[in-house]
Amino acid sequence: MLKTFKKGGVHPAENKLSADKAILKLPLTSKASILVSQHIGAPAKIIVNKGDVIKVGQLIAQSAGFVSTNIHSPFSGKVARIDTITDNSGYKKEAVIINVEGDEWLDTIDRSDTLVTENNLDAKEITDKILSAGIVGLGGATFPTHVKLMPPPGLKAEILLINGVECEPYLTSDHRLMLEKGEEILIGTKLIMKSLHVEKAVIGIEKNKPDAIKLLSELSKKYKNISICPLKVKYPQGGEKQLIKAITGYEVPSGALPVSIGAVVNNVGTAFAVYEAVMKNKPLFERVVTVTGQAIKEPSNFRVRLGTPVSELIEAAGGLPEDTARIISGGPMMGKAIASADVPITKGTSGILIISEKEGHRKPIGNCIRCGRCISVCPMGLEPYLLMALSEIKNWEHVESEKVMDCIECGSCSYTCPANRPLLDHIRFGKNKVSGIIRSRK
Amino acid sequence: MNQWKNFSKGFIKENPVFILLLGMCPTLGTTGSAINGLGMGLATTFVLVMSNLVISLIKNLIPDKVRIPAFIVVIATFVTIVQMVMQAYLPSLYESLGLFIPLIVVNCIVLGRAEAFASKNSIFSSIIDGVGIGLGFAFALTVLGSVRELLGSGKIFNLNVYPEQYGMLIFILAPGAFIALGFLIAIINRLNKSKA
Amino acid sequence: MEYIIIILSAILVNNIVLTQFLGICPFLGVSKKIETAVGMTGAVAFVMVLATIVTFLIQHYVLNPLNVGYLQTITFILIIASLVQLVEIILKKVSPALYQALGVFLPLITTNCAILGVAILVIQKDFNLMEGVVYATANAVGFGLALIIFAGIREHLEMQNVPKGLKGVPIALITAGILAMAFMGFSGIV
Amino acid sequence: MSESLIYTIIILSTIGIAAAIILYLIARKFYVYEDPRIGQVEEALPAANCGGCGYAGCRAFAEAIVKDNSLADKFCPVGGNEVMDKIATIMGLTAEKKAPRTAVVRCNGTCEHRPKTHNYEGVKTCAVAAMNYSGETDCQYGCLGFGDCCVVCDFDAIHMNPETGLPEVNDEKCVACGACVEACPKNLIELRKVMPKYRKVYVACRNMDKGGPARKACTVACIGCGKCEQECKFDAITISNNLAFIDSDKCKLCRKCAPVCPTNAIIEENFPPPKNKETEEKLKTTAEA
Amino acid sequence: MAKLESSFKNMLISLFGVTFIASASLGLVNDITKTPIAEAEKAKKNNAIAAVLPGFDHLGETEKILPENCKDSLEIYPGVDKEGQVVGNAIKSYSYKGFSGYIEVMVGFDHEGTISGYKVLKHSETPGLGSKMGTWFSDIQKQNQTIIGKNPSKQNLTVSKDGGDIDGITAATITSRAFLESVNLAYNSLNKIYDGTTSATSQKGGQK
Amino acid sequence: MNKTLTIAPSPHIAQGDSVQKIMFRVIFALSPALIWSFIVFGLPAVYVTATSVLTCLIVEWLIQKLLLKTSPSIKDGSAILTGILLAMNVPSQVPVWIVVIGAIVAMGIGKMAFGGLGQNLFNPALTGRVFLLISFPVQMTSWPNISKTVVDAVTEATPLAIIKEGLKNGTPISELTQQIPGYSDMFFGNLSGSLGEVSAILLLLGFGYMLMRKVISWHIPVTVLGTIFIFTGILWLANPGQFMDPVFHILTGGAMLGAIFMATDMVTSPMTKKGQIIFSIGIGVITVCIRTWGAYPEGISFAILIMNAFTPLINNYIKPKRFGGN
Ligand SMILES: Cc1cc2nc3c(=O)[nH]c(=O)nc-3n(C[C@H](O)[C@H](O)[C@H](O)COP(=O)(O)O)c2cc1C
Ligand SMILES: Cc1cc2nc3c(=O)[nH]c(=O)nc-3n(C[C@H](O)[C@H](O)[C@H](O)COP(=O)(O)O)c2cc1C
Ligand SMILES: Cc1cc2nc3c(=O)[nH]c(=O)nc-3n(C[C@H](O)[C@H](O)[C@H](O)COP(=O)(O)O)c2cc1C
Ligand SMILES: Cc1cc2nc3c(=O)[nH]c(=O)nc-3n(C[C@H](O)[C@H](O)[C@H](O)CO)c2cc1C
Ligand code: SF4
Ligand code: SF4
Ligand code: SF4
Ligand code: SF4
Ligand code: FES
Repeated sequence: MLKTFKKGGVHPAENKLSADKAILKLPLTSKASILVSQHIGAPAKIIVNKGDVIKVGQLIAQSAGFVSTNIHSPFSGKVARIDTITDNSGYKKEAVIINVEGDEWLDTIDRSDTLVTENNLDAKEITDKILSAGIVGLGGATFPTHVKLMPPPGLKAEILLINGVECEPYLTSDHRLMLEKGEEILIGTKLIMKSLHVEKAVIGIEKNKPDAIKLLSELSKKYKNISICPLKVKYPQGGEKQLIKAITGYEVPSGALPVSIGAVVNNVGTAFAVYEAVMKNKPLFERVVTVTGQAIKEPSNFRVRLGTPVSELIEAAGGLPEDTARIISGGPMMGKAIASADVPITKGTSGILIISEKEGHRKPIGNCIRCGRCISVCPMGLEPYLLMALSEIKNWEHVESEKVMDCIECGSCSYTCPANRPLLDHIRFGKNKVSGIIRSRK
Repeated sequence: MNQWKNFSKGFIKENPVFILLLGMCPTLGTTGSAINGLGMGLATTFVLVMSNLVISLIKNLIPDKVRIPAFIVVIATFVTIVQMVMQAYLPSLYESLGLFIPLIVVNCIVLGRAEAFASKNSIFSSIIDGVGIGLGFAFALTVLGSVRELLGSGKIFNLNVYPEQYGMLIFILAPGAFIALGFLIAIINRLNKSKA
Repeated sequence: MEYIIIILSAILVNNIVLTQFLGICPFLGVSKKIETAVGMTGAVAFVMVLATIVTFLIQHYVLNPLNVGYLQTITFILIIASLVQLVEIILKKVSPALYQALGVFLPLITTNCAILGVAILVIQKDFNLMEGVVYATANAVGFGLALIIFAGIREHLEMQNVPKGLKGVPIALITAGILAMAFMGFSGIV
Repeated sequence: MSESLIYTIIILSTIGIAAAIILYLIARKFYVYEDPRIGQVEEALPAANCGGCGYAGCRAFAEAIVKDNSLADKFCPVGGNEVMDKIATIMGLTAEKKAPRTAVVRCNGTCEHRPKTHNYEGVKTCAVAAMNYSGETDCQYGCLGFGDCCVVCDFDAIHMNPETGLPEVNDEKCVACGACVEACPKNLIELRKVMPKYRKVYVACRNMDKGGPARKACTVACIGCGKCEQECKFDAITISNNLAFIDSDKCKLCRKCAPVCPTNAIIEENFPPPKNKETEEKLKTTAEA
Repeated sequence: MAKLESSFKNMLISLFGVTFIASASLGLVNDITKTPIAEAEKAKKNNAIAAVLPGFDHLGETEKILPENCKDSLEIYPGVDKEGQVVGNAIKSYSYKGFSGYIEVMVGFDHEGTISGYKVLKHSETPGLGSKMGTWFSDIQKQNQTIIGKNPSKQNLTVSKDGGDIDGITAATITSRAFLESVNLAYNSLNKIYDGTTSATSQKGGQK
Repeated sequence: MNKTLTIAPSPHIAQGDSVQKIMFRVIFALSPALIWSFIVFGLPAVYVTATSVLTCLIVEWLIQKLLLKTSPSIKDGSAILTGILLAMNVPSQVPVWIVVIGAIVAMGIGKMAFGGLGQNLFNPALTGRVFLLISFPVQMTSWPNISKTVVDAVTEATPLAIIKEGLKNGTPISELTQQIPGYSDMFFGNLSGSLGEVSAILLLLGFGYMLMRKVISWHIPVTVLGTIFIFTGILWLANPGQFMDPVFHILTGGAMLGAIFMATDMVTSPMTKKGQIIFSIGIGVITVCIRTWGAYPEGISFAILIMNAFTPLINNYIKPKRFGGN
C-alpha cells in the first residue's frame, strides 16, 4: 500500500498535458513590471529610482521585516517608472517598471551550467544567503524560506520533507524540474538540511510521476539520509500538513506550526532555488511556469524571468484560444483567476492555466442537500456546509469554534458539492473575518 | 386613551394569541372544537374582567412588594368561582375543558393585564381592557377551534359542513393543534403585514 | 411495573408538552438555544418535584380533612409562587453555582402551567406520594426531552431559509406538530 | 357562617401571611446593590414573566436593557409600545437626538459610465467579492453592485436600481442607522446632514487614482482637478488623494461647484427643475444616474 | 390616594386583607354552589340511568359488588318506574383495556338480562375513532353491531374478529373489545347477585 | 488581448455530480420494487403512484411560483422521489383523494414550509404518510388480498398486523405463523402490504445499486436492519413463545424500505458516519418497541420521524474527527 494521508481528499482528472515537455527558455520581454509584494508578509521597500540603470540580479527592493524578503531585478535596463499596476485581483499594487535593454548580469553570479556540489559555508551562512537571495516558497504559498529555517525558540526541526507531490491537476513544473535538475535539487536539499541541522530528509512524490521517482531514487543513493517516498495520487497531498501526515504519520496539531512536531516542508523548486542561491550566487528572479489548458495549442513548461507579462507566456504557448473564459494563475483547485492577462509573473506563479468557456462557468447554486460529501472530502476534518451556513448568517463566534482557521483552502469541498455550493468562497470570508477578530483580541 | 381603541386592540392588533403568543396552553388544549374554544375564551374573559376590576379598585391599598401575591390571590379567587359555577351549571363543558380551567390562574394574559394595565389605570378603562383582551382571546380560540373542527370532522359548532368521513382526524388530535395554529399565525402575520 | 408505566406514559405517550399542552410558553420561549433549554429543564424538574410533594401534602393533610377541596387552585398557586421564591433564596445562599445555572429560569416557572398542571393532575389521578413524585419527575424529563430536541431543531432552523411568513413561531409550531405526530407512534405502549 | 368558611379564611390567611413574611425577609436580607435603573425598568415591565421577550423573565430582560444600555432588538410583547416608551424614558435613550442625517451613495459608476471589464462569478455579495477581487470594472473604488447595503437596511430605505446597478436611498425612510455604511466594503456610503427638501450636493465618486486611469475606468470619475474647490466660497470642498469631498456641514447648497466639474462627478439632487437649458441638459444626465 | 409603602406592617395587613376577602367570598360562593353541584352530579347519574332503562323514574336501593380478580367494585342501580315497579337494573361497569386506558360505562338490563341501553360515562379514547363507541353499539338498524336488545346469555358479545357476534368499530378494535368487556363484566356480576335469575329484582321492590 | 475574463475564487473545476443525478439514481434504484408492486397490485398501484407523483410536482411548483416567488425547481427530481416514496408507503387501494391529501401534506408541510429542498427537518414522504395514517386509519390499514392471482377488494392484514392482533388476543405464536406467508414469499415479494413492502430482494437490489453509485453509504441501512435484528433476536431468544423471530422482523413491513430508502434521506439524517450510526440505532430500537409494545403494528415511519427530530442534536454533538485535533 502506498502511503497517503488518511482523511478526506479528492481525485480530479489529472490532465498533466505538459508532463513530457522539456523546460524551455522564454525570450526576454521588453517591458517588465516587478511587483514588490510577491510574497507573504510585508512588501519589500523599493531602493531604486526612476531612471536608474540596473543589471540582472541587482537588488531593487529590500526586505521590510522578518517575514518579508528581498526582490532582485530579473532584467537589465532602465527604471522607467515606479508606479502602481493591477495585480491578479484587480487591485493596484506598487511595482518597479523596467525598460529592458540587453541582458547584463551582475558579475558575482555564476552563469555556467557546471554542477557545484561542495562548499564550506556553515548553517548560518547558508540561511543568510537564502535570505539575501530573496527566496520564498515556490510551492505556491510564497512564504519567505529563511523564516522556516529559523524555528521559533524551543522548537527544533527533526526532519525535512521536500514536496515533489504536485497534486494539482495540469501543473507539471515541479515534475519537469525534478527530471531535469534532479541533482541540483538533491544538493539544495542537503543545504537546507545543513541549515536546519536535521539528519533526515524525505522527498515525497506522487505515483503519477514514475520517471521522477525512478530518477531521484537513483540519484539519492549518493546522498546519505535523503530518501524518496512514493505516494498515492490524491489531492491535496501537497498540502503541508497532509504531506507530513502521509510520510511521517504525525498530525500537526490544530493551529500549530509544522516545526512544533519537528517537520519542515519545502518545495522542490525551493530546493533548486536554494542550490542556485548558495552555490551559484544567483538570487531568485526566475522560475519554472507551466502554461497549459485543454484548448491551448502547445502546453509547455517555461523558465521565465519574474515580471514578464502573462500574455507573453500565453503567446509563446500558441496564443490565447478564442473561447477562453478564465486565465488561472496556478492550478485549477487553488489557483487564482486573474483579472487581466497583462499582470506580471511573480515568485508564486507555478502555472498559467487557460480554462475554456465550456468548462469555465459556475453552475447555478442549489440548496444544500446535506449529503455530507463536503465533510467526507475535507482533509482537515471540518464541516464545510456548516461553516458556510454560519458564515452566511454571520455567526463569527460559532464559525471560529468550528475551527474555520484550520481550513487550508484546498477547495475539495466546493469541488465535490453536488449542489454547486460556493463553500470555499464563504469559508474564506469567514476565515478573513475570524482572523480579524482574533487579531483585534490581541 | 380612546376607549374604543382600548377595547378593539385585543382582536387583531394586540391579539393575545396570534400576535403576542401568550396563553398558548389553553389555546392548543381546548380548541378540539369551536364550542370548547368559545367556552374557554369566555371563562377566561370573565376572570380577566373581574380581576382587572378588583385590582384597579384596590391598586393603592397594596404595597409593591406584595403586589404579585395579592394579584394572584385575586385572580385565583375568580378562577375558583368560575370553576364552581361551571361545575354547578355547565357540568358537561366543565368536564371537557378539564384541567385548563384552574390553569387560567397561570395564564400570562391575566396576570400580565393585571400588572400592565389594571394596576395603573382607572376602573372603567380596566374593565374595557379586560373585555377587549378577553374577547380577543375568545375570538382566537373560537377561530382555531372552528378550523380544527372543520378540518378534523367536517363540522363547525357541531353543524355538518361536509361528510365526516373526509375529515382529517389529526386536526382534532394534538399534532393538528400545533400545525393549525402555526399556519393561522402565519396567515395573520401576512394579513397584518399587507395591511401595514 | 406501575412506575414504569407512569414513566413511559409521561415521557413518551402523553408527553406533557406535545400531547397535554402544558408549559407551551417556555417550550416556545426558551428553546432557542440548547444551553438555555438544559438550564430550564433543570429548574423545572427541581420545582416540579418539590411543588408536587408540598401540594400533595397540603391536599391530603389540610384540604381534604377540612373538606375545603375547592381551595385547591388558590392554595396550590400560592404555594408554588412562594416555593419558587424560597428556592431562589436558599439556592442563592447554599449553592451559588447552581443558582447561576438555574436561577435565571426560576421566575419564569411561577407562571408555567406545567407545574400547577402536574400538581393538580397528581391529585386528580389519585396517586400516592411516591407515584406522584415519579410522575412529576417523569413529566419533567418529558418536558426536558421535548425542550432539548426542540432547541436543537431551532438552532438548526436559524441557518435555514425558512419562508418569511413562517419564520419564528409559526414554523416552530409546525415543527412541534410534526414532532407530536411522530410521538403518536408511541401510543398504546402503556 | 358555615364551618368550611372559617377553615377557608384560616388557611388562606395563613398562607397569605406566610407569603408576606417570606417576601419581607427576602427584601430585607438579600439586599444587594444594583443599578437602580434595573429596578425601575423592571417596574415598568408587566412582570408577566412569560419569556415572550426572549429573555428568562422580566428581570432578565430589564438587566439586559440596562447592561447593553440600548433598546435595539428588545421588545416586550405584553407591555407593548407604551411600556417600551416608558423604559426609553427611564434609560434616557430617546433623549440623545442627533441632527437628522441621511445616507448617500458616493458612486455614480452606472453601466454606461463605467464599462464592465470582467465577469465575476463568485459569491454575489459585496463583502466576499471585495475580499477576492476589485470588482467587475477597472475602477477598484466603485460600487460592486451586489447590494450588501440593501440587505442590512431594516427600514427598507435603500434599494438597488436594476438599470444603473447602483443602490438608491429613499430619504424619507432612511433613519441614518448607519448599517449600510458598515456593510459597504468600499466605504461608499456617507451619512450627510439632511437639508431642506432633502436637497444635496455631493461628489459621487471615491476614485483616488490619478486623472488618467480614473477617467479610463469611469467617465464620471472625480479626477481631483480642484476646480470645484476653487469655486466654493464656503470652504466646504477639500481635495486629497486625487479626490474631492464636500462637507455637508459646511455646504450651503449654492451649486456653484457642479457646473465647473469637467467630469460631472458632482451631483445635485432634489432641486427644482432649472430654467436654464444648458444646465437642464446637464442635470438630466446626472439625474439619470 | 397615594400608594401604600412596602413596610412590614403594611404588607401583612394588605395581604391579610386580600386573602380574607378572597376566602370569604370563596366560602360564600361555595355555599351557594354546593347544592347545585351535588344536584348536577345526581342529575347526571339519574340521567344516565334513565337513558339506559326505559321507563325509569327513580332509584331503588343501590348495591356494590366486587367481581373476582377486579380492582374496583361495580355499582348496581335498580330502576323503579312511576308505579313503583322495578323496570330493570343499571350497572356502572368499567374496563381498563381501552386504547387510552380507563373507560366507564352504564349498562341497563331488563328482567331477562337483555340489554336495554348503555351510556359511556368516562373515556379518553381517540376522538373520531374509539369515541364512536358512544353511538356505534346503539344503532338498532345495524343488527350485527348493536348490542341493544341482545342478551349476553344468548349471544356472544365479543368482537367478530375474536369470533363473537358484534362487529367492532372500524379501526378501533381495541376500544370495542374493552367496551364489550365492560358490558360482559356488568352482566356477569348481575348474574352472580341474582343467581342467574336476572328477574330477581322484582322481589326486592323499590322504595321512594 | 481584450477578452472579458471571468473571475471567480478557486476552485475552478467541479466534480460534475448534481443533485438531479443523485435523485434520479435513487429513483432508478427504486424502480424494480415499484414495477414489481405494479405487477402484484395491478392498476390501482399505478393510479396511486401517478397521483402521488403528480400532486407532489404540482404542489411544489405552485408553492414556489405563487408563495415563495422563487424559480420552480421541480426538475431536480426530489419531488418525484418524494411522490414515489409516499406512494410506496400506502396500500394500493386507498382512495385517490387520500393520496392527494398525503402528497399535499408531504410537500406543503413536510418540505416547502421549511423552505424547500434540503431545508426540511423531517422526511417529507413520511410526514405525509404518518399524517394519513393518523387521519384515515381505516383506509390506511386496509390492504388488498393478493393471495389469489386476481387482486380483489377483500382486505387482508399484513403479517405484522396478524401477529400483533394475535398476540394481543393471546394466540400462541406457533398458531400465528400458520397464518402468515413463508419467508421466501416475503423475500421474493409475495405478501400483502403497502406498495413498497412487497419485495425485500428488489429493495436490496436497489441498495446494491446505490452503494455502487456511491449515492449512499452502507452505514444507515445496515445499522438499522442490524439493530432490529439484534433487538428482536434478544427478545426472541428470551421468549420464543411471545416474540417473533428476527428474520421475520427484518423481512416484513417497511423495515427494508425504511432502512434503505427513507432513513437514508440525506437531508434529514446526520452528516457524519458516527452520527448516522447513532441515528440508525435509534430508529431500530424505536421501531422494535413500537412493533412489540405499541398500538401500531408497524413503527418504522414513526421511528424515522422521531430520529429526524434528533438529527440537529446529533449533528451538534457528533463532529467529524478534526485533523490535528485531540
Ligand atoms: C507568522 C508565521 C510564522 C511562521 N513561522 C514558521 C516557522 O518558524 N517555521 C516553519 O517551518 N514554518 C513557519 N511558518 C510557515 C507556515 O507554517 C507555512 O509553512 C507557510 O504558511 C506555507 O505553507 P503552505 O504553502 O502549505 O501554505 C510560519 C508562518 C507564519 C504565517
Ligand atoms: C491544498 C494545498 C495543496 C498544495 N499542493 C502543493 C503541491 O502540490 N506541491 C507543493 O510543492 N506545494 C504544495 N502546497 C504548498 C505546501 O503546503 C507547502 O506550503 C509547500 O510545500 C512548502 O514549501 P515551500 O515553502 O518551499 O513552497 C500545497 C498547499 C496546499 C494548501
Ligand atoms: C392516533 C391513534 C388513535 C387511535 N385511537 C384508537 C382508539 O381510540 N381506539 C382503538 O381501538 N384504536 C385506536 N387506534 C388504532 C389502534 O392503534 C389499532 O390500530 C387498532 O385498534 C387495531 O384495530 P383494527 O383491527 O380495528 O384496525 C388509534 C390509532 C392511532 C394512530
Ligand atoms: C438516498 C435518498 C433517500 C431519500 N429518501 C427520501 C424519503 O424517504 N422521503 C422523501 O420525501 N424524500 C426522499 N429523498 C428525496 C429528497 O432528499 C427529499 O425530498 C428531501 O428531504 C427534500 O428536501 C431521498 C433522497 C435520497 C438521495
Ligand atoms: S473546508 Fe477548507 S480544508 Fe476543508 S475541504 Fe474545504 S477548502 Fe479544503
Ligand atoms: S457537499 Fe454540498 S450539498 Fe453536500 S453537504 Fe456539503 S454543501 Fe451540502
Ligand atoms: S441602512 Fe440605515 S442608514 Fe442605510 S439607508 Fe437604511 S436606514 Fe438609512
Ligand atoms: S454601495 Fe457598497 S455595499 Fe452597496 S452595492 Fe455598492 S459596493 Fe455593495
Ligand atoms: S399558557 Fe401554559 S405555559 Fe404559558
